Amino acid sequence: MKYSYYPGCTLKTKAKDLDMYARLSAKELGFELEEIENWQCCGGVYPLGADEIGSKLSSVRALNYAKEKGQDLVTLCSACHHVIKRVNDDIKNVEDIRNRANNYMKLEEPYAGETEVLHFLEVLRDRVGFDNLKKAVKKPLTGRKIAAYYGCLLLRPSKVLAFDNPENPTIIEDFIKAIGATPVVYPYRNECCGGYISLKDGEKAQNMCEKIMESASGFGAEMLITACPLCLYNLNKCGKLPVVYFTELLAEALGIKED
Amino acid sequence: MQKIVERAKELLADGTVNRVLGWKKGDMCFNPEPAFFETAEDLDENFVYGGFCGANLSKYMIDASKLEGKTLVLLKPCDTYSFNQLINEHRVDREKAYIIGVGCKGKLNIETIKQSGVKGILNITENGDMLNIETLYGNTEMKYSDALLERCHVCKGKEHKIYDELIGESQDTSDRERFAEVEKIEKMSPEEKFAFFQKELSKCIRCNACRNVCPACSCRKCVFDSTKFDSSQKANTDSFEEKMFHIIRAFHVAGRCTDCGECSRVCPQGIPLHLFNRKFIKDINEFYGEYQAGADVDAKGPLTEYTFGDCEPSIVKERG
Amino acid sequence: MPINKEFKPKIVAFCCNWCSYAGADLAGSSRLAYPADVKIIKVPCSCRVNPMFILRAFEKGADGVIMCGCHPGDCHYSTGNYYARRRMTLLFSMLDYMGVENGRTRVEWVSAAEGVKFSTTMNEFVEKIYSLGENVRLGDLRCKK
Amino acid sequence: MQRIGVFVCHCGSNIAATVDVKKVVEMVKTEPGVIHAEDYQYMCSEAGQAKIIEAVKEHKLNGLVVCSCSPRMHEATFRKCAERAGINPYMVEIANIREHCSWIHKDMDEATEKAVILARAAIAKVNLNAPLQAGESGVVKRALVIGGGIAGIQTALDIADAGFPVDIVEKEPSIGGRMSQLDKTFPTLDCSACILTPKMVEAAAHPNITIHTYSEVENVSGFVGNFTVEIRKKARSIDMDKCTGCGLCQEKCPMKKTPSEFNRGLGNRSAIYTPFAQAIPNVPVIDRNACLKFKTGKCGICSTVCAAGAIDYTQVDTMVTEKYGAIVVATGFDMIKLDKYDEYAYSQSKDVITSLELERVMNAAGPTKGHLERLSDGKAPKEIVFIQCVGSRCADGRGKGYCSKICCMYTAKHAMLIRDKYPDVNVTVFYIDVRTPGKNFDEFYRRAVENYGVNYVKGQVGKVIPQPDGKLLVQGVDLIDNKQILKEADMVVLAAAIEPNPDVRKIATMLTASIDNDNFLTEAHAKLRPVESPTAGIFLSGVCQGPKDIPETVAQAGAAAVKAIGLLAKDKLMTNPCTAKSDELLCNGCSKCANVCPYGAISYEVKEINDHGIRETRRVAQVNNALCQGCGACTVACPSGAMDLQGFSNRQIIAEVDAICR
Amino acid sequence: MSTVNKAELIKEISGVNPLKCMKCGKCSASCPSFNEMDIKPHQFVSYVVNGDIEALVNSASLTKCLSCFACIERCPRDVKPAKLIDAARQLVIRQKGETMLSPNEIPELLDPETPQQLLVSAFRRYRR
Repeated sequence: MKYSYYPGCTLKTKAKDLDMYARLSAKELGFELEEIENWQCCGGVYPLGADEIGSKLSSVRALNYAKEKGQDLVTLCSACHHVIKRVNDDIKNVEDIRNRANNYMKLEEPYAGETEVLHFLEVLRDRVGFDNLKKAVKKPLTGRKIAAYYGCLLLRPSKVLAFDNPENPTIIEDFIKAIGATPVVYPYRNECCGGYISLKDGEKAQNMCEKIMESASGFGAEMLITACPLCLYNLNKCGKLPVVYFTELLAEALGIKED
Repeated sequence: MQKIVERAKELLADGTVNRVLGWKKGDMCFNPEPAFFETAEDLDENFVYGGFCGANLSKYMIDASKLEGKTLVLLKPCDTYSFNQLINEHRVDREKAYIIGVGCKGKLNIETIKQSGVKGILNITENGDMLNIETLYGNTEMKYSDALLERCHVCKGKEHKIYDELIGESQDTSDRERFAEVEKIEKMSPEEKFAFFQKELSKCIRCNACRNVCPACSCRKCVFDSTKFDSSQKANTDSFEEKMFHIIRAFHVAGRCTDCGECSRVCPQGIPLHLFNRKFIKDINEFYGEYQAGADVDAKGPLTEYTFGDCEPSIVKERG
Repeated sequence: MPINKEFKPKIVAFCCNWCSYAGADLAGSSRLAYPADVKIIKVPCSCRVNPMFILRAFEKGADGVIMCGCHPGDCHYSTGNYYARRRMTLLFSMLDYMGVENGRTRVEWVSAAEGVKFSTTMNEFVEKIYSLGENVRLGDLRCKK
Repeated sequence: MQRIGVFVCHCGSNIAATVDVKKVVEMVKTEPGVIHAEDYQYMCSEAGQAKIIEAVKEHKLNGLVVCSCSPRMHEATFRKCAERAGINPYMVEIANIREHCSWIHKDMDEATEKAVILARAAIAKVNLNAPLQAGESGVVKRALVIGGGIAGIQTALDIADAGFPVDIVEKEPSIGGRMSQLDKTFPTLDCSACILTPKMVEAAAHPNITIHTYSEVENVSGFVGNFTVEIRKKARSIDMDKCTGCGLCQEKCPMKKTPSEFNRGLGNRSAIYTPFAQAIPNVPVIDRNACLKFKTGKCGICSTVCAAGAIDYTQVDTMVTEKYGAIVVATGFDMIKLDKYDEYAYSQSKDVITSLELERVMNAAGPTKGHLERLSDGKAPKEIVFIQCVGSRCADGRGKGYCSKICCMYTAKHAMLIRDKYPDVNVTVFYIDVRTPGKNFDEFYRRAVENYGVNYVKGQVGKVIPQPDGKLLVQGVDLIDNKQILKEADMVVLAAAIEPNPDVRKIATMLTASIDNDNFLTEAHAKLRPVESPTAGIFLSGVCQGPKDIPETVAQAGAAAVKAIGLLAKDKLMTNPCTAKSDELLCNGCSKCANVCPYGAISYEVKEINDHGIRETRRVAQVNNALCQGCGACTVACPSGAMDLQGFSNRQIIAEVDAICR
Repeated sequence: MSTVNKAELIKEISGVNPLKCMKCGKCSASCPSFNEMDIKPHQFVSYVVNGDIEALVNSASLTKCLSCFACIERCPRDVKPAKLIDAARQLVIRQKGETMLSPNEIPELLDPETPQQLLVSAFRRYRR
């Protein structure tokens, strides 16, 4: 099975681990991530105004690339996933945006939202299956108490993202179970880490991350995992518990992480 | 075509069906007509299926549903919408039909060919994407796609909506905006609109071909022939009558018309009658949400449904 | 537009029995005048009005046709006016499409308590018909001697 | 050919001052069919009517046109007059030359001309009138009540007291419904069981009431006055005649781990059970999904211990078919599922409960024996937060668009009861609006605030955050203070929206009763016929029609009963003769008419039609005159013109149009 | 541009119908930046309805909203307050060309771990 893969800017730089372990694990699990040629930055945030079009085009290009290859589009970074998934939804459902985007793109066949956008976690859950993942695990992380940190971008708005229950998600907990560890459920796992505010108001972001960390450790977590480089950055600054990308633990459990 | 004949013969032979509803050769290559076949010989001799078999056979199934045993009916993708609509209205019996969905790559319009200046046509054969035309004055050729019926340019798709089996490949031939013609008229001034329809409808000779071919116009007795509305058929004395006739006809099939285009195809005067039906379809789509008659066998239909928030009739004025 | 003094329009008003006909009665008992050109036909419900009646009126020389019913939501038969609303919307749109002036047709929801609305509506409508003049586009000229 | 008489009324000077009545008489005399025309001062007077009767006799008239005031005024008068004169009342038409003519026009010529035209239209119509006969149909003197909650019980009692037999069909093993689950009731705070149980007993003992519990309506046919209903009595596995209700079987049953429906899953029950102690009938049922005997074939303890020998594992569902004249729907409500409201941590914490669950917690017969305690650790709470409008007034697709109406009041009740019994417990209520329209309702709510110190905060809660120590951190907003609030609570109570019982859609379909998008049954008229369904003979009782509290439910139950009694008291139903009629020769059988009929009056029959000598079997529409109300929607939906409305036929209306446009 | 037009523009950019709001406050109850905001999430709606756009665009709340979508997710009326504040931010950027972040400021805000994502999203949020 081959997927078109959109890594995004951060995965090429600060979040190389997130990317590398994902590719390695994918191979181990029997699917392949084919990086889209000449992908452009998704913009980091979903374009704000209902009338904006230009900033959505890079997503449309990636989506159309996958469509032409006849593949589903897999993302890894929460922000890229959020932006691309929402743009795809716009193209599918909002005629005006679809028409205007296609006017710019001048494609042979107009793009109308045909591509399915999947987060890597969704591939694990819906395509590979957590049961199969469990079977593939060579070094189960038995006894480790791990808390999932979802953040905002994967879950909300749930009508579009349709990723998991926005207020009580379970996908990463199920993932943690599949790799043999014990998931720690805590109420702040879908609260905001502060996001971009940390650039100019680090203190505010720190306060928010502390609440998250406190709650997680209060419920007995030893570490946090996440899918988002910005969340990881903000949480790490707070420093209470270690935070790693979920792909790193995946690779570890699959026995392919080099020490 | 041979595949269809072979399969039809098989189904006749094993008793699955008692007859076949298809097309038989006409006196010219371009006017095959709907016909029932009951024997293998008849099929071998007279059956034809080709680019000129535009006729929608659904309506003939109303009568066939009353006959003994099953009828094998050949339906093109767009015909299946009509057939579904007839099931919806209990006019045909699904159990009495064995449906072979036949492939369709668009059907031909002899008028288009003639209008391109070809005269004295003797025979037309299909050759891939081209048509070879033999005429009294020698041979010529024309692109298949240039000779399509209007309805094929706004093809509803290559999928059969109902069938028992499929034979042959279909193709979506749409290459025009379905409502472009309607929009063009909508943009005219009232005077231009009036002049346009006056001109078109004055050609009407009230031959009733449109009514007779229409799969939605399947009433046992047409209101124009009944005394219920005091609107019995009269000879047309001025264009007014034709306006009434065509508005009423279009209204009667509004929400039920699948846009099969048969009315325009058969009109001997070449009146674009589909412009009436399509206007209603466009309005229904705009006012009440996308609706395609015949796409869903169980649909209630836009004129027998409502929502609390429907637009008011004054929208016509507001829209200008 | 110059108003033709000779022109006496024929205007047919279909009124449902439960709301609009009663609204017209109220206009009457409140002495709220409107032109005599309007003639009312009582129907049980606006959903009884067949588009063919409206076309028939035009055929026979009517210059305007108005239909009145209960307000949506208040239909005596619960749902009749909803169907009527769809039917009339489509019919009017078609007439407009064919170049018949859209001011010649109108739907108004008038309750039994809206005598004033009935009267104002009729005054407006008649004025509109005067401004449009004689209906030539959809009339059978033989009927209009 | 009609022989028509035209009678022009002066109405004193009301008409005659503006309309030249003499001229009208002259002008209409030449109209086709008119044999006689005259005018008179007051046509509606005895003398005027005598003139009409005389003229009918003298000129052998068979049709009348009265030019007078509005038909809404005197149509009935003139129809009766026609009847006295020996002609069919439906051969009368009124030309309204007062309200629609003389009263609104000043110019005599203009008004006279219009009066003539209106008279001509009426004459043209009468020319096509046909005598119509109001039909009659019988009434089965028995009522069915679907649902055995307080609404159904009250309706049944009222009908039964009026002397008519009533059957109650209840799908649960006992009647009692939602009210039996409540602890106290507002605004008087009586104990719910204390006021409900006597009614249940009364219903069970009433000679006119038959109760079918553990039963469901399976099929309904027929029409007003004459419904045939099939009722499925589910296998109870107990012989109701033998059981003494001693309760030993429940005590000895080894399978005690099934969540109790009655306690909203907060406690357990045995596989053989009565839902609650005061159940009527006091006969248990065996839950075959939970019973060891049914699952494995082994056990049978209940049978062994039953001294009466009432246990019968071989029982099967039985069907009862009964005829009814009237049907009352009283299917009630349930709370919505809260699976889409996880921000309130309902599924994450045991200490977040719904208000109905709190009722069970506060009830002495409930899972905590009436002690207010946290369900997670049994500790007494010190801080309780109530959250209003959970799933009510939502337009986001998660909840319901409507206001559930009862929550403001029951929350005030809960808050007050808690503060009364446990003064050391703090109670905070987050609300959007407090809605208290009802007798003594606002006073009740104010008492909660003023006398009991309940802390009402205007604002909503964004999230309930379970803490590692088991507390619940409530993050809300106080819109008056414009502050975000973080409050530590021990318990959170959610006022979940109520929704109609999900079974009601199936029942509405069987009854052809209309139902809205929220699954509430639609009333015949929002203002004037609030307890009747548009489908004749179907009445609505309680929350199935819209959210209601107990007093309102009981009032509506009584109203529905009166409507049903009014129907059952009649021996014959007169049917409106102006009904739709289908011409079988023209009918296509396409169902368009049935699609628009609001009364389910049109059915289809496959029958042999003799079409001008050709015999053919086909599907044709049949109008049930008892159900048809004569709106005419079907006549326009009919593509072939087969469907027509008697008294307002296509030809009649067209004749009027023609006469006006002439 | 008149205030009425600005209000209309905000509605257009955001695609939000503020009249759907029933003033329940769930947005403000959910907002993680509530305390930093001068105009609170539930008030955005009234400012737009009343046409007080000037106050809205000058509000500190513009940069305090984290776009965490909690208010959008939980709003029972589908009003989406965050979209209104986004629209106001757009209005400022588009009409006044104002930015709230200058590239000159950047170097001192950086640390070795700063991910690209942070810079990209901050730039998109603070300026165009």
